[in-house]
Amino acid sequence: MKELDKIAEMKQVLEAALLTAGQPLSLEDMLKLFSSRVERATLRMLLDELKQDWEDKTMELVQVATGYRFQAKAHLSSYIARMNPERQPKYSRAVMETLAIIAYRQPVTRGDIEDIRGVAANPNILRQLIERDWIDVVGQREVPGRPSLYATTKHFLDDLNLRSLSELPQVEDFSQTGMPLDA
Amino acid sequence: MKELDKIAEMKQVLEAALLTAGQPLSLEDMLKLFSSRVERATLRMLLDELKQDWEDKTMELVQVATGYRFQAKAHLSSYIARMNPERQPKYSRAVMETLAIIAYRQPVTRGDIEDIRGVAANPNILRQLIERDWIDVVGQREVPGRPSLYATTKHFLDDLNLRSLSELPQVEDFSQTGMPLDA
Amino acid sequence: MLLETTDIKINGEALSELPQDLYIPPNALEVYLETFEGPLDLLLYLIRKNNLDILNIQMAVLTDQYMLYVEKMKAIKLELAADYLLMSAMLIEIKSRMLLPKPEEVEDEDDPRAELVRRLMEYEAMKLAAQELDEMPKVGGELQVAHAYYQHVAEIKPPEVSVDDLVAAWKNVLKRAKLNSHHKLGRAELSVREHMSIVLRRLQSEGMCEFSELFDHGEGYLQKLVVNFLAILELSKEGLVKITQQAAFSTIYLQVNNAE
Repeated sequence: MKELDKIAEMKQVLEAALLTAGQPLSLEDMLKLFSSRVERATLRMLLDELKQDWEDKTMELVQVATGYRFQAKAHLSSYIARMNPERQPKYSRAVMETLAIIAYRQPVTRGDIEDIRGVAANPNILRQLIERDWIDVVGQREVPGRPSLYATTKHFLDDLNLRSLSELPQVEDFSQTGMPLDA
Repeated sequence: MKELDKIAEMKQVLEAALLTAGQPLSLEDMLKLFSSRVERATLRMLLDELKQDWEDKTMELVQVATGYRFQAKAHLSSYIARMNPERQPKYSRAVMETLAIIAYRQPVTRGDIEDIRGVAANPNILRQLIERDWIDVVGQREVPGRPSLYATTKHFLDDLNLRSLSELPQVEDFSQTGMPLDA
Repeated sequence: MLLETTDIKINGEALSELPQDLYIPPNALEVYLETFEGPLDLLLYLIRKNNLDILNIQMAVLTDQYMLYVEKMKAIKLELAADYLLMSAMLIEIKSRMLLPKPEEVEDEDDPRAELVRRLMEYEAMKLAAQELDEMPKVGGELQVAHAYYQHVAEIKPPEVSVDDLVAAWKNVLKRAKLNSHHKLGRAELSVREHMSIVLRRLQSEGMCEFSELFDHGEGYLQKLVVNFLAILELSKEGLVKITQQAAFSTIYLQVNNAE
């Protein structure tokens, strides 16, 4: 009975923390909520229960790259988006193509991006993506000039609701020819 | 039946919008959620229902100056705050030296501490250390004024991850002519 | 056919509906040509428009059309990036190599178009990927994360102190005070000082204690006995406890040295 109370209370604390966080919470973050020692397995179990509790409700508990978060169910999102129609600037095609190349072919240098796109890269594009914290420099390629190598960040995965790069949509080129990309 | 569905759906949209807003929503904000014309009275009624729905849950719907918001129930807030504790700046030199004197020379009176440090002791320093439960009064010295004798507590040892004071590093005296006590 | 500038869509599908000939009002043409992200994008569009097989491109058709567009771009003084001109040169080179007599066995790599095809396919893959990424719901747009309010109770943690901090402070004290400078403070003495506090604490709560009660018989008994004994002697020397014994060999009592 006592134990049950404690579990119920822990679940409440977890729910409140996740509903107020505004960003994903890692297991480490969540362990800090409790003064007593809590096993990761217990935490995972509680998160699982929470997920089920909310199954038919307005939010869903999802796991993304950096942790867990509640987010509005998809069928409600479009209503909410109406409140702030201009919040998110739409990126140009050049920005999105650069992002795609970094996401799918990382780590890449600016030269690699220029080769694939067939045009000189506007430095402003990379700056925009870095400012959004979607890409960052992960090293230098050991060739003359030591160009920076770019890769996507965990924040990028979070923002696109992904746990890892392997969850990126599969891309088929010239699907009508049925020829695999790496052939 | 149709109307009821619509009302239920509106409540869902409202709840999701309020849970994800990150700031209070005014009635005007909330009216933008719905493409159809919604009366303010209807909105108020829905907010009232929402408030009741959440009565025994982790959040409460409250009205503040700029609108409505969900907030974690008071008893849960302190748990959430644990995730991002603010750490006080470091202790002053006076506090640290007082603590060191009590640790290495206990039990000592305030007068002893003043003699050793060569400056008058700020009573606030001892109070800080007592409040932290790092030192306490273990007796009085039988001299005029019966000054309190201070010693470090078990809690102090725990916080510094020591089993006993003898685990404190030996400090070489600067004169180095010393005759060790345990020789 | 009049083309409204607003009709121009970025994606390839909308573009494919544009007229085959290039009778486009000059101002619209500019916008139209600007929608291409570069020579590869233009080439992909031309391949689609002409229903060319990417694996068997008719270089003559592609090159001619490409040059036509580039000429138009020049004509309306669109600032033509070097990339477009570079591609012109590449296309012409491929076209001329195609005209050379073929060797007996044609390997894939020997096909002058191979590199171009590889680049077109890679670019198209990334172009499609960009569209996919663009359409995915993102945080800040179509994806809203729970962010309710909570009372930010000031949960202030007191400063952390390490053993090193403590030792540093003690060294400072010693350096300045020149006090007790005749011996180093050994572990044993620290133990003694600790036990002085322990005994005092106990006497404080219990009033009077039998001497023998102050020695527990647990682990490390012998070591503790010595330390405890030294602690009691030190307490007595400093006048902090009173030790009494009614008669020789009778029970020894310890009590806090009350003045009265």
